[in-house]
Amino acid sequence: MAAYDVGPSEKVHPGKPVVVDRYTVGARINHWITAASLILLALSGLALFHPSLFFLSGLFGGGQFTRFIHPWIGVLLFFSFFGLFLRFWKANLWKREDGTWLARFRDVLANHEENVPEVGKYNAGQKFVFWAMSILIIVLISSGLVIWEQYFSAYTTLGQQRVALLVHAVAAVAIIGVWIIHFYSAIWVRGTIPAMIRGSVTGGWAWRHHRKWLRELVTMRSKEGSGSKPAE
Amino acid sequence: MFPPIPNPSTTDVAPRFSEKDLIRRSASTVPAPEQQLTEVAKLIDVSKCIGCKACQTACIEWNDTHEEVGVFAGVFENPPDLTPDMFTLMRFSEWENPETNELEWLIRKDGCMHCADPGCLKACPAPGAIVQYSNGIVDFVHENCIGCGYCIKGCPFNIPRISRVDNTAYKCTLCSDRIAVGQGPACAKACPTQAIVFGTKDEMKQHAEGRITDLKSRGYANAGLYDPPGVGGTHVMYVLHHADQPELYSGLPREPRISPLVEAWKGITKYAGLTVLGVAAGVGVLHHLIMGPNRVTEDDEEHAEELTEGDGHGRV
Amino acid sequence: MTNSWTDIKNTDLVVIMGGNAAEAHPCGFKWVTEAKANRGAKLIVIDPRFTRSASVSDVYAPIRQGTDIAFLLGLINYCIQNDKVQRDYVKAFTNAGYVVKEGFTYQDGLFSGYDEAKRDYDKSTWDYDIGADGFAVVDDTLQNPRCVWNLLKNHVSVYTPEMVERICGTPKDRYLKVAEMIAECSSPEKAMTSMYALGWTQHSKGSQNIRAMAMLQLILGNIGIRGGGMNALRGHSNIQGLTDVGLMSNLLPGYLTLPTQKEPDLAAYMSTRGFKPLRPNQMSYWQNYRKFFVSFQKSMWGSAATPENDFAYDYLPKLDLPGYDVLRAFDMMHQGKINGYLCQGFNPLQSFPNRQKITASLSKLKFLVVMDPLATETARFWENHGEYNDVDPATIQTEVIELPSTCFAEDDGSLTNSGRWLQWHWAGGTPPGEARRDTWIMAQIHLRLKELYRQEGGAFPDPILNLEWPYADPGDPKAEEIAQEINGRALARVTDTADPTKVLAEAGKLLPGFAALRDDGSTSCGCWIYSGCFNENGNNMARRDTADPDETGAYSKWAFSWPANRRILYNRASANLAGKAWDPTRKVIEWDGAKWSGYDVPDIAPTAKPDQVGPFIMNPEGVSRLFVRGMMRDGPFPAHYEPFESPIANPVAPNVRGNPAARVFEGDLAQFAEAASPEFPYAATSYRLTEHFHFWTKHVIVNAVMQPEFFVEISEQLAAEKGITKGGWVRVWSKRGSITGKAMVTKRIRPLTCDGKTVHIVGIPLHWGFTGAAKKGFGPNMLTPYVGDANIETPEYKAFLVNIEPAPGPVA
Amino acid sequence: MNIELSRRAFLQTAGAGLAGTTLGAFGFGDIEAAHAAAIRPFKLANTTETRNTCPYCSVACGVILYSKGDLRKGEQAEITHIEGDTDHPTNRGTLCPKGSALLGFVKAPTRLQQPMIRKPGSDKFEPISWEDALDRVARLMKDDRDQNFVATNNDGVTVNRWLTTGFLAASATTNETAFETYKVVRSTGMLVFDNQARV
Repeated sequence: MAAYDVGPSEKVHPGKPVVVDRYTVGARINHWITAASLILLALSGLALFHPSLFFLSGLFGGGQFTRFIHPWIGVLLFFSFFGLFLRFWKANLWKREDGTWLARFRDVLANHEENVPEVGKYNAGQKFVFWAMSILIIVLISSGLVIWEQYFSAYTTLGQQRVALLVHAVAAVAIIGVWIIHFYSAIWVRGTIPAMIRGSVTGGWAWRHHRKWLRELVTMRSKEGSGSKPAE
Repeated sequence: MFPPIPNPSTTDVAPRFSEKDLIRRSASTVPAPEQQLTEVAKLIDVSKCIGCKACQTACIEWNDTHEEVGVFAGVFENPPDLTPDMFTLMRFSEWENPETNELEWLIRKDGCMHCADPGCLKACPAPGAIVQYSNGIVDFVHENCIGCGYCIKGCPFNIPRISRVDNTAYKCTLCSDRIAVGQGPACAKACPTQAIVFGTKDEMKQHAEGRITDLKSRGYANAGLYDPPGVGGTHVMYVLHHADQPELYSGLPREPRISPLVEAWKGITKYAGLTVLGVAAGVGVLHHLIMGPNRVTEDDEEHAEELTEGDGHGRV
Repeated sequence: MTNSWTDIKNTDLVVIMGGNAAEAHPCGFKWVTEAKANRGAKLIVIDPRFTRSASVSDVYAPIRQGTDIAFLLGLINYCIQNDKVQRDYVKAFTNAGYVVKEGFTYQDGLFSGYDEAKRDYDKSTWDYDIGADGFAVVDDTLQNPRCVWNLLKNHVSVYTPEMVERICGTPKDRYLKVAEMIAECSSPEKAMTSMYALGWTQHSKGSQNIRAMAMLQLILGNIGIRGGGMNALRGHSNIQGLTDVGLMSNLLPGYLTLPTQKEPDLAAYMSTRGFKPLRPNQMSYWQNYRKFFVSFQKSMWGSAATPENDFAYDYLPKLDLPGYDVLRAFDMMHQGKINGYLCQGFNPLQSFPNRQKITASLSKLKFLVVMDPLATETARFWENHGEYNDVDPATIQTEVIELPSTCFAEDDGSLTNSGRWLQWHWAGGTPPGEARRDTWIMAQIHLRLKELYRQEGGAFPDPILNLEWPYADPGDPKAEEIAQEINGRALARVTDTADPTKVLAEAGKLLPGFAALRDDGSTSCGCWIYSGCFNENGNNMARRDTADPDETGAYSKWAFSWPANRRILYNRASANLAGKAWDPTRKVIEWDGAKWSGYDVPDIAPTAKPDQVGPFIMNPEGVSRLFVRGMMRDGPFPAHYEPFESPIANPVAPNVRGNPAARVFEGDLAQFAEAASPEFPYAATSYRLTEHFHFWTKHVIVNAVMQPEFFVEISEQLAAEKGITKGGWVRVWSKRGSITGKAMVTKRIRPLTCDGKTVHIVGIPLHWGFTGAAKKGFGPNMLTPYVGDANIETPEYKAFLVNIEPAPGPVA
Repeated sequence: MNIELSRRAFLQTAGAGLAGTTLGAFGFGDIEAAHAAAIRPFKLANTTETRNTCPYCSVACGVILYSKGDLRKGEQAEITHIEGDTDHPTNRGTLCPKGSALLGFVKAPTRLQQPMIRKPGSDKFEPISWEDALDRVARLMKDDRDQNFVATNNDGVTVNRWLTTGFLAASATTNETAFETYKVVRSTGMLVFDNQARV
């Protein structure tokens, strides 16, 4: 069968336990830059969003600097996420099993993954996060530019700017929500965070959460190594 | 004539109002002031205005701003728009009255209206950057301003401007420093024809009535006072010969109000947003407490090992 | 002004014509808005452009520039035809009934006695019939066909509403509306005030523009009363004072005149200045001329002015010509007849017509001295500023000395406003750099000249060596010292002529006022009309008492108003022959059976009986003049003459070009465009903007911000015709020069139809030059013709012909 | 405190005319010692007032010069603000766009600072001392006067006139300057003498 969502660098290393490469160094750095800027944006954005959170601007050396830096971090996030997008969009294309997976979401929440179909490198939940982020970031960057007083206020009408403000605020709330899901899942599903730190997971983790993906890796490996027999 | 504004005193007079007279403070709350100051107002009688721009030069001189010398752009507005250094601007429009076929040169002094319900203050995210005194003055506090420009979007009259020098917002202060010592605004003192007068809001309304009667006697049937309720009334009001068509006066809004978008953004979104996020976080925690973490079991590892050892042929 | 700024609040109708009070005098215009707001007064604005004054008017009437006389005589005609005349006033207080000599005629635009070669009149027929008793013959019934009233009626009859519309381009209905409103003011209960300025004076018949309105005001009975009058708004802060003090080629202070070479001695000089009354009992105040003159001579030359030497009569230069006004001066300069020129302030390069001629003239000087607080264009006329001052310094051999003077904020002294108020001001700041007061500079120049003449001798040094110089520090006279000199002193004890026991002033004391002046050398007085400004009561110009009993607007205790602290001139005319106010609500002064008294200083002898002595005491007639005898060069009545450059031929006198009596220098005539010239089809006018004051405020950054750049104002119709866009560049040129600027395209200027022809108007403001904070720009004097008013030589800035076309912007 | 602000009080002060408005009577409760952060300290406090009149048009509005330092005490005085004089009957404290910007005239960048001379054919001004400048002016005047003075005309009448040098008086100098100027100019016999009345 076609290795539709297997990256070239992903490999299985037999042993106890089996080790599976999941993320390259580049992917990990890229991810963490994105993560960091998203968090900084959330903090600075919230500071300007709600008075009760204005104190957060202290983290950035005051309101003036917060106002100044927020849009620039936004630009950074945009490009850095674009990197992730190029890396992962294929693996996040929708699959038949994703539907079933979603249908049995209760079992997922209840930690009964045995009842859900085997999934590839990403399950429907992860795919949701991926696409939600992609769309929201587009929305945020475009509405953000419109309300970037210092450089772009001259190019739009006050009416447009007011719309942009509202859109930007709503989208920001949404993306933080999505981030919360992403972040919680990473904690809840143990072994996930190390994956993004070390780059590899144990065979068991792959077997439990992304069995289809594991099988493909193994199949590919055997194809490469056909003929060679393990020492008896 | 309307009693002129007295000459300033050069002795050090203590200001007659201060922070403890604030009724609103941007992105923060203030204790209710002990007493309500008498509301003041500036009345601009467009029908008496000769568009001489004395208000503009007096404003620049009093506030020590430094507007650049521009160019002639085919119109009388100079500078072409309000700027961080030009808090007030004469706007000129030539209108042929279809009823009389008379040319009317409608000249309006534009500037901060000091709304009772100030959109700038509502939109402002920086605590204390915009304040409102119980006498009606809405003022910007530059050391608290972060230059985000939200006030501009909040303002129904498009008044504040951000300085590219210090990145803070500027607008008419109603000469709070003069009023604080019992003076009137510099523009009102200068105005040669007393088209601008200043006093308590009640006095201004009474004075306006007299002017409106005079205008009606001169055939301006629709003469009236511009004190728009949509923003809770203003502390800068206009007497207009055509109060039924304020937009004739270089686009003075007919029914100004804080944009619903801004209201939504600063209202529902603000609260709903935080709630949603709070809930999301809460649910996560809750789920963790009930369901606990999703751990890889020994079993899973063995399966994985078998799978790899079985060169992919193994079945379980 | 016959009245004062604050008096305007008492009016019922304001007519702004030949001026633009709201823009040029905004704070004075306040009193118009007060009259409107408090009395329901109406405002009429008559102007080629819909000005900011018009923007607050009740009625605006467009008019072609240079046709005011037709409009005004039309109004007089309307009033006479519709019997809207204050008859009793006219009969009692004007020369309506005076019978004019046989032989006086007016035909085809010319009065009797015209000499075309001289462009001048023999005025012998322009006079009254003088009876055997030596008094003018008067027909109180106004029946005599030769009486002024009937001559006037006949003279104005041609100016029908149709003719006014044809000449002025004012739509007839609009004109009639104006006429109706004005005619209403013939009632004694209604007052109209006339506010005018350079819009009337800067024409080749400027003086007659003003006379025409003065005549209308007399017919309506509006002179001398509260809320009435002829109110010249005037330009600069002390142009009234400079003229009062006589800084003109042919004047002595207080409107005395300089001798001509036909008057070799004092006797000859006085013979033409006797001013014998033309009617019984009249005061003819100029009979005191000799007192004023002698006292002035004493203030000039003190002990050197003695009865023996005709009070130093020879020290005064004698005129060979009517005068050496600025136009003549620069024409002489242009001919190389002038070597040196000193400018104390002022900015001729910007101010005088036909700038090319001015530049050429200045370039022919040996030396030019400029005293000014600011860097003027004149002081730098030799400096190349590209198209804005396209000269080659190397070819200009003039030595220029620029002396920095102080400004108002750095010196003490008095200024006389248009309401004749002498107001004292005090220095508040230290002058910048090495700037010095004008009083210091002039003293230094004089002392040096004196010293040179003392050492070297030279041409007739006496008037210089003997010039009275009584100042504590001769090198730096104090303003107070000079003010006292102007007010005058008793050199010997002065007693009352009626009652010698009554001492008016002890020797050495300041004089109470001009009534104390003597012609025997016992008094000295620099400027008789100012006498009383600084007397033993102190500096009356510095008075700051704002009391105004019954709020008449007189403010009699504020500063000092010449003459004799009088606030309304001819105020005796506010009362009828019984001495009671025509309108009780407008009382100024009234006769109580023994004397005149009221809110103002009576403009008549306090005991002069109302039914005997006329109100116009400076006239030998004792009444005002609808017919002015030989006192105007261009006619005893005004008549409509087209500007020298006009878009149509004169409809009432097709063969007369311009004002037939106006002086035109050789060579200049060739530089005038023909009437209805196809090359120069548009009627241009110059004007000022409220954001600027002349060429001063372009040096002020804030004002430069308010109106940064030169522009040309045209109608939407002309713009469309020529493909000119709002804010786009245009070139405007006349027969004398060419300028470029941006276009202001506006509804406020509309093409007029005059004599069946469409006349487009081009407005050219005058505030820009090549020094200062504003953008460099041109002025109208690049284009205007070199000709002045027939009587006082004010240049014709308000009406000339140009052409216009879209132009590429300047190469940046 | 609102009583002070009643219309009646207003009319009373109106009656008092120049006395001013009830603004002066804004008794805003207890007086605050400290300035509110938003409110600028009143910039005219502790300045010196001098009464003057506007030098521009002939309405001659009353103005007040506010300066740091007091000339009458022999100090250097720097004018920091200029405002209309409410006590003045004509302008009642109001000023037009020119008058309101008078400070900019007093402090214009193009105010002349020192005497300058431009030599024939030169393309620049050069500084010169007052002494030299004035000596030069007097010399130029005397030489021209001595050369071209006309004592008598062709008919032998004494005319004592000097036509080859002219003097142009201004329009905004004081009457005192005007009269002194008149004396100095006329005593030389100069006839080419005019002012700005016409333009």
